[in-house]
Amino acid sequence: MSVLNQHLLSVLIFLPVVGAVAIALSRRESETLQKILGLVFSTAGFALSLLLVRGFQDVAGMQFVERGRWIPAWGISYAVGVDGLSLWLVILTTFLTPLALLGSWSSIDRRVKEFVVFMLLLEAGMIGVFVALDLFLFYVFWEAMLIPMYFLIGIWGHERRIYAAVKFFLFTFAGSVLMLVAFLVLYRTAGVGSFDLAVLVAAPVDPALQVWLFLACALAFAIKVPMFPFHTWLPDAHVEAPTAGSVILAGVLLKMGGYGFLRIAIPLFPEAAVRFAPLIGVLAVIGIIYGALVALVQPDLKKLVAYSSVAHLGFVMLGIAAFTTTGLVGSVYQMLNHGISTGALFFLVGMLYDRRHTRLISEFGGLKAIIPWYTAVFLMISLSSIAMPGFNGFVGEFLILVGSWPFSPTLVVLASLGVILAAGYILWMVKRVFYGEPTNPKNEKLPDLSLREAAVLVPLVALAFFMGVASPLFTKRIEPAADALVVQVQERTRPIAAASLGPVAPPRASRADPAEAQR
Amino acid sequence: MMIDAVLFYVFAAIAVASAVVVIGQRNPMYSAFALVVTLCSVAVIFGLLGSPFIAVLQVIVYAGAIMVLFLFVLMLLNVKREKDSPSRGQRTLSGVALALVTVLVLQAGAVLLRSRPTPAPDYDASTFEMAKILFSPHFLYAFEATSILILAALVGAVVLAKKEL
Amino acid sequence: MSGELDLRPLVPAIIVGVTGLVVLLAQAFTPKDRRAPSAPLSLTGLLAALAAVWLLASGGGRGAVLANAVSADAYSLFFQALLLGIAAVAVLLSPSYLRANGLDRGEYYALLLFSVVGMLGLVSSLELVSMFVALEIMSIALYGMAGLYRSRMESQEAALKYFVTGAFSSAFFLYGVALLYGVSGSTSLDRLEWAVSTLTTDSAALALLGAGMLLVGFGFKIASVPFHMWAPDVYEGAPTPATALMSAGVKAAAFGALLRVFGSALHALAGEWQPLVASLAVITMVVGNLAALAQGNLKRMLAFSSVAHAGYVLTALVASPGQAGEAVLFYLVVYGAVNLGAFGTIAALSREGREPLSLGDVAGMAERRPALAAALAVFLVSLTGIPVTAGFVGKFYLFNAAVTAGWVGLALVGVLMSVVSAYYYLRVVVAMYMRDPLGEDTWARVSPSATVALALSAVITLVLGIYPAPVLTLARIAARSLL
Amino acid sequence: MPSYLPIVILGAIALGFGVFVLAASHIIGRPRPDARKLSTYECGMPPVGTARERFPIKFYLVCMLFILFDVETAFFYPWALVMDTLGIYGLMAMGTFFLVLAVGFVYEWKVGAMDW
Amino acid sequence: MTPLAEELLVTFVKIVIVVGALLGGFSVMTWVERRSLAFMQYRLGPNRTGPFGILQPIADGIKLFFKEEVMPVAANKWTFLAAPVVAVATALLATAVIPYGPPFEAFGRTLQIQIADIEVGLLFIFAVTALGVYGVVLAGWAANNKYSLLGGLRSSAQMFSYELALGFSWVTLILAARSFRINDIVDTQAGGFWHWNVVVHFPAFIVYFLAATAEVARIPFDLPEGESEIVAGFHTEYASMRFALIQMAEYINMITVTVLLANLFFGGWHSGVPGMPESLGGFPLGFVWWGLKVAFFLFVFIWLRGTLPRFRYDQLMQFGWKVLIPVAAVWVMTFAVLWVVVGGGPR
Amino acid sequence: MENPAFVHHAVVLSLILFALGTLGVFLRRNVITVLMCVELMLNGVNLAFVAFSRAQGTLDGQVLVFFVMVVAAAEAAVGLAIVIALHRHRDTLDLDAFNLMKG
Repeated sequence: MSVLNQHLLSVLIFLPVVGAVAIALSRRESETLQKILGLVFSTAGFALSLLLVRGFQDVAGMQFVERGRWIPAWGISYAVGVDGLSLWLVILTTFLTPLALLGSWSSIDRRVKEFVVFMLLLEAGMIGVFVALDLFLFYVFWEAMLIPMYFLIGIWGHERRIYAAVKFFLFTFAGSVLMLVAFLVLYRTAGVGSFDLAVLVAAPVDPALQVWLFLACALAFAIKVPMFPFHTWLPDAHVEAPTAGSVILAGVLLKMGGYGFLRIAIPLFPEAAVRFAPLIGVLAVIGIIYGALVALVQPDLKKLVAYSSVAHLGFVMLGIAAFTTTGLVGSVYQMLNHGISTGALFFLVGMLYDRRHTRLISEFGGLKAIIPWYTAVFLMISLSSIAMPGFNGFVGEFLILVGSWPFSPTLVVLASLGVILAAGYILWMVKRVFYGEPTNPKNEKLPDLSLREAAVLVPLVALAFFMGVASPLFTKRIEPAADALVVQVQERTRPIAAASLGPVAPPRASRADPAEAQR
Repeated sequence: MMIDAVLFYVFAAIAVASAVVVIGQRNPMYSAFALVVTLCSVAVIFGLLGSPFIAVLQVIVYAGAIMVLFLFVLMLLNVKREKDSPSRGQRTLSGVALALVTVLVLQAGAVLLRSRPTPAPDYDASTFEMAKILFSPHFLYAFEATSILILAALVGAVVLAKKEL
Repeated sequence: MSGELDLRPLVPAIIVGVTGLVVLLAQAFTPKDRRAPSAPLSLTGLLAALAAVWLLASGGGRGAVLANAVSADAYSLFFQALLLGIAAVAVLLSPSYLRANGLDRGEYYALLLFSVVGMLGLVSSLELVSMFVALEIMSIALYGMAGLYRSRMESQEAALKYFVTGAFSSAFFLYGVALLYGVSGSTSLDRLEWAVSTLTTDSAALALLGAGMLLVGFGFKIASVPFHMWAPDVYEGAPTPATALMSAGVKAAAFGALLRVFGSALHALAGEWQPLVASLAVITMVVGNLAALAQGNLKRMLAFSSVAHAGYVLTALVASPGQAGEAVLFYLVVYGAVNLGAFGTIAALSREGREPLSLGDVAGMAERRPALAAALAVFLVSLTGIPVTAGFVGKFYLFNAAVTAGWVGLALVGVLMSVVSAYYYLRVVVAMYMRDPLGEDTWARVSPSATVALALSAVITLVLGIYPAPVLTLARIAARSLL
Repeated sequence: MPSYLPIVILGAIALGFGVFVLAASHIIGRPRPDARKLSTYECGMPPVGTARERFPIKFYLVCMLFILFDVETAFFYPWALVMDTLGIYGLMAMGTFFLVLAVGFVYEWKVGAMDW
Repeated sequence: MTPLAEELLVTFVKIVIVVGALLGGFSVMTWVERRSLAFMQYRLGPNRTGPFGILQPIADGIKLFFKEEVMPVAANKWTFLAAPVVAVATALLATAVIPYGPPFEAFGRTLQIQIADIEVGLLFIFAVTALGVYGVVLAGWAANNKYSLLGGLRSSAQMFSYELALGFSWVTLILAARSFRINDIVDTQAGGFWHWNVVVHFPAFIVYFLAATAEVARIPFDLPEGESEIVAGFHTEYASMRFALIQMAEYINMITVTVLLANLFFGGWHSGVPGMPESLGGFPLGFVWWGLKVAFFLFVFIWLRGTLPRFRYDQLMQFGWKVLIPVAAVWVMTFAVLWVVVGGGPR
Repeated sequence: MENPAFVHHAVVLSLILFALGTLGVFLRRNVITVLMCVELMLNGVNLAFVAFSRAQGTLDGQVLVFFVMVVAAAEAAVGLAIVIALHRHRDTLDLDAFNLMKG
C-alpha cells in the first residue's frame, strides 16, 4: 500500500480541517476566494475518497486501518478504519459537502468566511464519526460536529433559527452525554483498559448491565436518527437551517444515528440489542406512519421534506431492528438513498426559496410551465424518494421489507402502508406545486435552473438513477460487513438463550482476537 | 490541684457567660467589653492548663491589641445598636441556626467527652521547650510565611482604609 | 539540622515573595506622578519562579524537607507550575484593566504576588498549620484585592462578604485542625495518616468530626454548595482580573490542599467522608448550574458556573487518591486556562469603569471582534465540556474517575448538569454570533498583553482538547507522588 | 501552691480595692446634682450634639500598625528565649522574618500611614 | 500550720506590704513632686499641712473622699464607673511579678519581696500594661464628652505606640538572660556596674527610658492632657475618688516603670562595685542600693517634668513610630548578630 | 506532668465557645459584632489547641496557638479596614444592608 493509502482516512479527516484553518486565516473581505477554496478542499476530499472505493476489498473487517497512540494512559488511541458499513457513508459525506457548498454559493451572502469554515469542520467531524474505531475518538467526533452544525443553523438559518439551533444542540447533547457515561461504565466493567472498539467488543459485559448501557447509547443514536418519539428537534432544525445545513443534516447527520446502532450499540451490547429489537421495530414503524401522516398535512415544503425524513429513517431503523443480513444491507443502502434524495429535495426547496422567499405550498402552483427543467429534476427526485422501482429508493426499501419479514410480518405490512402514504404526500405535493394552472402571478417570472444549480443537481439525479440500476455494485461492498455483524451477534446471543440451561463458557478463543470478533 | 480545678470552673463559667453576652448584646460596644472578659478568662484557663506563655500572649495580642482595634473602630465609626426588630425571616433563620448549632454541639460534645486520648507522658512543658519547637525547622516555613501574612494584611488594610494612596 | 534545612523546595515561593517585596518598595519609592513598573516586575518574578520550578522538576523534585513540613514532590511542583502560570496570565490581564479603571497601583501586584505565595504554600505543605498559614496569606491578600476598587461600593461589599465568609471558614478549618491534632498529637500529615490508621472507635469519631470541619473550611474556599453564597457577589464585585485569579488560582490551590489532606492523610477514613463529598458534589453541581441559568450578569453567571465546576471536581474525589489526583490535576489546569480566558475577555474590554456584563453588551461581538468572540466561544464551549476543547477531556477524566470508583450516579448527575450548563453558556455564544449588535462598539481595544494572555488561554484550551497526553502524563506522575 | 495563685489573689484584691474605694466615696460623698453639673463639660458652653461622632481614620491606621507589629514582637520573645540554642539558624530565621516586616514598615512610612 | 496555709499567709503579707508601699508611695510622690516642682520654679508648693506640708496628700485624700460625685447624664453609667477600677486594678496587678529588693533570709527560709515569681514575669507586665489601655479607652468613651473621647483615643494611641517600643527594648535583655524572669535578668548584671544592662544594652535603655516615660504619659510626653486643646483628656468628666483612682493608677504605673528601670538596666539590688559586702549586720544591703536607684529615677521623672517642654501630638506619634521603634528593632537584630558572633554571653 | 481532670472539660469549653461564636455569626447583623464572633470562634480553637496539647503531652499545640493569634490579628486588621472602607460609602454596618448585588 502506498503511503497515501496508509493514511488515506486521516487525510480525509484533516484535509477539511487544513482548509478551514487556511480560510480562517484569510481576509474577511475576500469572500469569493473563500468559497472557491472551500469548494477546492471539499472536492479534493471527494476525489481522494474515491480512492477508498478503488482500494476497498469486498470482505468483512476493517480496511485502511490506522492506529496511533493518543492518550495511552487510558488506552485511548487514534484508530480509524472503514468497512462495508461505513465506506459508502464516508463517500456520501465527501460527495454532499462540495455540492452543499456549491448549492449555497449565492444564498449565503454574509459572514461567508465563517460559513465555509464551519462547513469544512463539519465535514471533518462527520467523516471522523464514520471512521472512528475507538469509542473516545468516536465520541469526540460525534460531539465536535455539533458545534459547526449549531452555528450553521443559528447564524445562517431562518426566522426561528436561534430557537432551532439551541434545541438541536441540547437534544443531541443530552442524548450523547448519557452515551458518554455508558462508555465510561463499559470501560470500567470490561476492565481491558482500552477504549478500542474491537477490544471492547471482545470483552463480554454482564447482560443486566448491558440493558442500561444499551439504553444510554440507544438514546443518543435514537435522538440523532431521529426515532419516534425523539424526533421533535428535527422539523425545527431542518426548517430553520439554511439549505446547505438542511442538506448536510438530512443527508449525513441523521445517518450517524443509524450508523451508531450498527457500529456501537449492537456489537457492544448484542444481548440487550436483541432484547430491545422488537421495541425498536415498533417505534420504527410508528415513525414511518407518523412521519408520513404528518408530512401529508404540512403546508410548508421544507417541513414536509423534514417529516418525510422521519418516515424514511423509520425504514432504516426497521431494517436494523430486523437484524438480518438483507435487512442491514437495506438499511445501509437506504441511508445512502435518503442522503441523496432528501439532500436533493432540500436543494430543490432551497432553490425555490431563493427565488420566492417562501416555502408555502399554497404560494405555488403550475410551476411546470414556468420552470420545466426544475420540475423535471424535482419529479425524478420525488420518484426516488417514494421508492419508485428503477430508482435507488426502491432497492433500499425493498431490501428492508424483505429482510424484515422473518422479524415481524405485521410490522412489514404496516411499513408497506408507509410506502403508500409516502407516494401520497409526495405526489400530492408535486401535483399542487407543479401541475395545474399557474395561480400565483408572483411565480410568472421565475427563472429556471442556472448552470450552477444544474451542476449541483445533475450528480444527485444521476446517482439516484445509477444506484437504482446498479445496486449490486454498492451492496456487494456492504454485504460482507453486514453478514459478519449478524453472525457475531448471533454467536454472542446464542449462549445467552441457552443460559437458562446452565452456564455456557463463552468462546474465549474467538474473542481474544479482535479481528476475529469483527467477523 | 483542687485550687486549679476550682479556678478552672469559675473562669470557664465566666468565659461562657460573657461569651453569651457577646452574642446576645445588641450594642456592639458591650459585646466588645464582654469579649475582653471572655478573652481574659480564657487566658487564665491557658495558665491553668500549664501554658503561661500562651496565657500572657493571649492577653497581649487579643485583649491588648485586637480588641483595642475593635473598640477604636467602634468609637471611630460611632456604631449604633442593631435595629431592634429583625424581620420574621431572620428570626426563623436565627431559630434554625440556634437549634442546629445546639444539636451539633451536643453531638460533638459527646464525641469529645468520650474520646479520651492516652494520658500524657512525662514531658517538659516549659516555655523554653515550646519556643524551641516554635523555631524548629518543622515550623520554619509557617513562621516565615507568617511574616508575609502580616505584610499582606498590612498592605491590604492600608489599601482599603487609607483615604488617599 | 543542616540536612533538614534544604530550602530548595521553597525557592519558587521565595522568588515570588521577594518579587512582591520589590514591587511594594518600587511603589513606595515611586513619586506620585509616576507609575511604578509593577506589572513587568511581577511578570519577571513569576517567570523566574516558573523557571525555578522547572529546574526543581528536572532535578527530580525534592521529598519532604524542613522536618516534613514542606515538600517539592511532583505533586506540589505540578501545582506550583500551574499556579504560577495562572498568576502570570492574571498579571498579563491586569495592566489594561487597572488603567481603564484608575486602579493602577503597585499594591495590587504586591497583593497578587503574596496571594500566589500563599497558594504555593498551600499545595506544598505537608503540615496543617503551614497549610493554614498559607491559606490565610492567600485569603488575606485576596480580601485586599477584592476591595481594591475603592470608588465602587460593590467592590467593598465583595471584600466584606469574602472576608466574613473567609474568616468564618478559617475558624472551621482551624477547629478541624485542632480536633485532628487532638487525635494525632501532631499536625503533620504523615503523623496524621499514621494516627488515623490506628484509631479506636471513639477517636475515630473525633477524627471524623475534625475531617468534617476541615471539609467545611475547604468547602468555602472552593465555593461548593452550601458554602458558596459568597462567590457570586465577590466575583461580581472584585476587579475582574482579580476575579480571574480567584476563580482559577484559589480553586486550584484549595483543591490541591484538599486532595492532599483527604486523599492521602485521611484516606483511611475515606469510607466515611466519601459519601459526604459525593453529596456535596451533587448539590454543588445542581445548585450551581440551576442558579447560573437564572443569571443575566456575565460575571455572576461565570461565578455560579465556577461553583458548578467545583462540584464536577468533587465528583472525582470519590475515586482512589491516585486516580482522583490525576483527574483533578488535569481538570484544574484546564479550568484555570478556561476561566482566565473567560474573565480575561471581560476584563480586556473594560473601559472607563465599564465592562461588558450583559448579553446585550456582547451581542454581535462576532462581527466586530471576530477573534475575541471566537476565543470566548472556545472558553464557553470548553466550560460546557464539548470535545476538541480541553473541558471535554477534563470532564471525561473526572467522570471516568467517579465511574471507576463505582459512583455512576455521580457521573450521571454530572453529565446531565453539563447539558443544563450548555444552555446558559450557549446563550452567550448565541448573543455573540447570532444576534445583531446593539449600539456602537465602545469597548476598549484589547491591549497587547491581554491579547497574549487570551491567546495563551485559548491555545491551551484547544491543544489540551486535542492532545492532552503530555499533561495527563504529568498529572499522573504528580498524583502518584501523593500515594 | 501554684506559683500563679498570688497573682489571682492580688487581682482580686486590686479589683476589690477599686470597687471599695468607689463605693466608700459614694457613701461618704454628698451629691447635690443639678442639670448644669450633670451636663457634659464643653468649656462652659452648653454641649453641642453628641460626642459620638466620627473621628479621623488615622487612629485606625496607627492601631492597625500596632497590632500587626505587636504580633511581631510576640514572636521575638520566644525567639530571644531560645536564641542561644539556635545560633546562626535562629539569626537567619528571624532575620528573614524581620526583613520582610521591615519592608512593610518602610512601605507604611512611605505611603504616609505614620504621618500624623 | 499546713504548708499551703503558710504559703498563703506569706503571700498575704507580701501583698499587703507591696500594696501598702505603693499606696504610700503614691501619696508621698504627689507631695514630693509638688514640692520639687515648686522649688524648680522658685515657689514653695504645699507647705501648710503638717511640717513641710507633708500631710498634704492625706488632706487631699480626705477632700477627694468627701467630694461630690458627678456623672454626666449622657454618660454610660457602668462603663464610666468601671474605667477607674480597671485603671487602678491593672496598675496594681502589674506590680505582682516585680522583685522589690534582693532575696533575703528570714524565718528560716529565703524570702523576697515579690508577690509571684512566674516563668513569664516580664511578659506578664507587658500583658497587664496592655490591658491598662482599657481604663483610658473606657473612660474616654463612657463620659460621652468630645474632649474625653478624643483624649481617650489620643492617650490610648500614644500608649500602644510606645508599648511597642517598650516591648522591643526588653527583647535583648531576655536574649542575654535566657529567661523572662526579672530575677534572672537582675542576676545577669551581678559583678560590677559594667555588667549592668545600661552599659551592655545602652540603646535598649534609651528606648526603654523614652518609651516608659511616654507610656506613663509623663512630660515631655504628657499629651493626653492638654488644657488648650482637649482639656483634661480622657478624665475630663471625672471627679472625687474616681479621679483619685485614675491619678493613683498613673502614679503606680510610674513607680512600676521606675522599679523596672532599676531592676532591668541598673543592676537592681546589685551594688555595681565588686567586693561590696552582701549584707551589713544581717540587713541585706541590696535594699539600700535598690532603694537609692529607684528613688533617683523617680526623682528624674519629676526633674524632667520641671525642665522640659512638651511635644506636639504629631511629633510625639512620629517620634514613636519613626524613631523609637526602628531604633529598638534594629538594635534587637544588631545585638542578636553580635551575640552570635561573640558566641553568647556568660551563662 | 500529670493531666488535671478538667482537660477534657476544657475541650468541651472550647467547643462551647466555638459554637457560641458560630451562633453569633448567624444571629448578629452588625458587621463588627460578627467579626468579634469570629474572634470568639478562633479563641475556642486556641483553647482546643492548648487543651489537646496538654492532653497529648506535646507542645505543638501551643505553637499552633501562635499562628492562630497572628492570623486573628491580621484578619482583624483587614476586616476592620474593609468595614471602614464600606462605612465611607454607606452610613451603616448592618450586614443585611449590603445587598447591592443580587441575583
